[in-house]
Amino acid sequence: MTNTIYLDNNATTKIDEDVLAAMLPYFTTYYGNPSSMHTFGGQIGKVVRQARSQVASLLGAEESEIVFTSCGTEGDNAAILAALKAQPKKKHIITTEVEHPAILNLCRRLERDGYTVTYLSVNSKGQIDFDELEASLTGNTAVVSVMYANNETGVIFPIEQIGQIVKEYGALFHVDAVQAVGKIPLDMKTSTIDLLTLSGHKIHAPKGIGALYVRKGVRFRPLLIGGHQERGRRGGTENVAGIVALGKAAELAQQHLGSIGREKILRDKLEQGILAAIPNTAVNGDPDNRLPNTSNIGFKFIEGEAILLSLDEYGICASSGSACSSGSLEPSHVLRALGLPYSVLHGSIRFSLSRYTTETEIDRVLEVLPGVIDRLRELSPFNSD
Amino acid sequence: MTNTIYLDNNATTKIDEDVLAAMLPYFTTYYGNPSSMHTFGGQIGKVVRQARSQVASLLGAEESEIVFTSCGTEGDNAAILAALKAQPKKKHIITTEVEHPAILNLCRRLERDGYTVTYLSVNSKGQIDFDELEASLTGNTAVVSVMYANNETGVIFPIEQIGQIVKEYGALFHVDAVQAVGKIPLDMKTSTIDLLTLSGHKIHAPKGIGALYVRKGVRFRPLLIGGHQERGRRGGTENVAGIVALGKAAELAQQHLGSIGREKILRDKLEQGILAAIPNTAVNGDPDNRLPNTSNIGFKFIEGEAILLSLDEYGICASSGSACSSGSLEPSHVLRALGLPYSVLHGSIRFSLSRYTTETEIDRVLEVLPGVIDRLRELSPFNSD
Amino acid sequence: MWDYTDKVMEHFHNPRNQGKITEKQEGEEIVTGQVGSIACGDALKLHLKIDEETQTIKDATFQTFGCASAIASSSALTELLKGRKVDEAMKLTNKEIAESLGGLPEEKMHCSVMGQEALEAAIYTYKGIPLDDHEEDEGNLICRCFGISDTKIKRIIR
Ligand SMILES: Cc1ncc(COP(=O)(O)O)c(C=O)c1O
Ligand SMILES: Cc1ncc(COP(=O)(O)O)c(C=O)c1O
Ligand code: FES
Ligand code: FES
Repeated sequence: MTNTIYLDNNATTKIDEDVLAAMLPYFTTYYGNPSSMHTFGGQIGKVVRQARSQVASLLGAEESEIVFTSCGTEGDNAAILAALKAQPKKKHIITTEVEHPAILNLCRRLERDGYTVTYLSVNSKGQIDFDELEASLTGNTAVVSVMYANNETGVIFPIEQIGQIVKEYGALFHVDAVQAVGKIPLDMKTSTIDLLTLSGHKIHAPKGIGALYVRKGVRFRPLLIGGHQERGRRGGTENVAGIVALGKAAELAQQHLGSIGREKILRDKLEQGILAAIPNTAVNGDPDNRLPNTSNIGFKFIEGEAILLSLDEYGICASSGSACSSGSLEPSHVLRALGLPYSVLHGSIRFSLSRYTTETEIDRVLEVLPGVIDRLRELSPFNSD
Repeated sequence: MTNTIYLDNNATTKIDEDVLAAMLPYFTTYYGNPSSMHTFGGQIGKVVRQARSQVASLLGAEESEIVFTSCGTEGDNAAILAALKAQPKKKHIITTEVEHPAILNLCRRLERDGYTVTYLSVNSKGQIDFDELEASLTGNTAVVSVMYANNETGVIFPIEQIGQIVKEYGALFHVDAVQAVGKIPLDMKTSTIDLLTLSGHKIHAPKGIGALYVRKGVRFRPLLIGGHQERGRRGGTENVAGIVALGKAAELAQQHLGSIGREKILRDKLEQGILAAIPNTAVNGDPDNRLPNTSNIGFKFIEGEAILLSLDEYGICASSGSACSSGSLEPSHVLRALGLPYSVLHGSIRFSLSRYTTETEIDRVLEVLPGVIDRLRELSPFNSD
Repeated sequence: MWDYTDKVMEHFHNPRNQGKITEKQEGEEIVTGQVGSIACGDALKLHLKIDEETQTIKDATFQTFGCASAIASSSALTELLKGRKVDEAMKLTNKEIAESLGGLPEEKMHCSVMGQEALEAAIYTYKGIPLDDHEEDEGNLICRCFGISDTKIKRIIR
């Protein structure tokens, strides 16, 4: 196989070598259970505490506000369900049309269980309308869940402005920050956010670990009920190696935030290069309010899967829609929500960079892509229109 | 610190070196997302399939019957809640007094949500009464959940006899086999079990991965709702490295089942040695129907934590009660359910072996333990009575 | 695992003044204060040898059934008591016991309460004062051993 050019970092990321080094001892050497009444296990409690403090620090949170989970989906589910259980009389949920399936599919399930859900629409830039939000909020609204940044387009929501409005109505505010963490600075101390989800494998920690921020004072009911782990907020023997890895990854992410501009420069080079070299292309979403690593580009008249598989021949990894929905044949719900014309909708590709992305890789994509698009367009019946 | 003698394998286990080797490539080399539309990620699907087949093989199940989870607690929670959602009209649950907190605390929560729960009592050997089971079963019983083997005493329940009775009443049958898997042979093909939970870190795979067996035809509703992963049965990006590790661990566990007799011989040597050398001691539970690796011994007149911390000085790791309850001050609910006299209840210690346990280690425990017990008994006001 | 101080572990592994007091001279009295039971999982017998004339505790020993912090608290208590006047000893609080050990985890504070109550029992016995129960206590039972509630513990900790 050719050298892989991995531009699918919003789907999942490579584990940082330092993260791997940090977690390795907890597999075969310090494999004890932190709940144990012997030094061999008990000493693990300390490293779990350290990791919790590293994650807290990345968010500007306190250690006691961090609950380790197994993934972003668990965090999203746990947050929404906890918010509902904490306010059993309120039966209304507000979210957006462009959330991840971990929120959207849960909300659909909750509708069948008797809750009412408002799915806020977005405009062509992927932004919600504050008036629609305010009109939807009532005293019956238990929780408002809005993602910090969209996984497909990278569009960033004005979270604190939204939070201000939410707080006026006494609802809890959950933010799916799976894509934002490590890409934009967050500070819970000055935030309106009550609950925030993050996932390790998007920030160079392994799959199978995540965390939920729960603001002090917010009543919480666990999703996984079992032992006293995580101070009763998440049962199950602690995934020690994963927790250590997430801690280290959080520390590195915090350091990296300072040099995220490099990623943006490469992303812009890629995007500008594509737009300049290939006609009938456009950036999807909001070019200004965007994650620095994400570019979602629509290639008219052709179909995404065909583009991806062609790029794959060159070892270039990108995606159409989220990894979670790309098993289906439907065009992405996020792009549909933007109201994109059909000619673009099916031919949109997400490139997502990481701190490992090099300029050589970007150059290679710019070298290869025009030919790929050309070939596919030649096959297309719409091209000549 | 002295060399560790780890006799706490029912709490958690060391990761097998082969398991670690199998999982390592999936951290920094093949880190792709199996749902992706490129070879780099897509190829991961194959290894997930292989792991699924390894786990299925250990259980005598089919691949499509295995759902990967993040731990035993998630499996237990998911199984019970799925069984309830599949039969929304039935509002009764049967379980035993000696289950793990992942079942017991969930059931207590469900009682507050309007379900009725029967907690079957156990006799002094830790066995339930079939008549009590039959008297409790009604057409309203949605699920019966009985553990295969108890984590504290190692007592094995007659699962298939129980299952026969359960099936007569049309209830679903869930078995928490977290402690049984890899220690006794299981075969779902000839079993009455509908849902079965296992956890990786009890069989030399890492913490943070587990699996749930769901019999073909049993309706299942996911606990974690999100993407289409696990054929819609468990959302969240697959913990690829963990899944590969669990697959390998399952394969090794299957091989090891043939030589489990060695563990039993060491366990018996330890137990006989203790009973012979130390007066006023007794084996808790059912000496005959027991996991081959577990011995729970009551030392009269002294308290468990004091014993554990004394053993810890010699690097010997054991536990009192389950690791999950040892954060609390209560004596173990399992031992209380056996109706043990108070003089024994507080001074009971679990030794649990693994395939790594050596005869030298057992000899060392037998050398050290009598002195430890003696010293503590000298401090005790009850000793002289 | 509990976060015990080195001092706690040192007292646990090398307890001072364990056992009973059997010998006494003229003018000395031996009394015992007992709290807890085997049912509860913690019990303490505190033995004091008191010089009748000076009202001074000449010797203190213990027998404890309980966890590491119960054993360490008992051991520390006997050290604190030796040489004290009876009336001074009466004022000893469980907090002082815990402090002499460099502190105890909050969940384990009641182990030091056991020491203070055994002391109270011993001195009341010595003075012939009847021992009262702890029935007036409300709140959640934390230590079933003595019927100590969380409210009482919070009161004592403060
Ligand atoms: C019988 C039993 N069930 C469930 C569990 C929970 O497993 P986990 O810690 O992986 O959540 C355990 C172990 O802690 C157990 O022994
Ligand atoms: C915005 C967003 N939320 C939630 C998730 C789910 O995270 P995980 O795959 O760790 O469950 C993802 C990624 O898949 C995501 O991009
Ligand atoms: S033609 Fe292949 S997905 Fe529709
Ligand atoms: S005396 Fe230490 S736990 Fe009760």
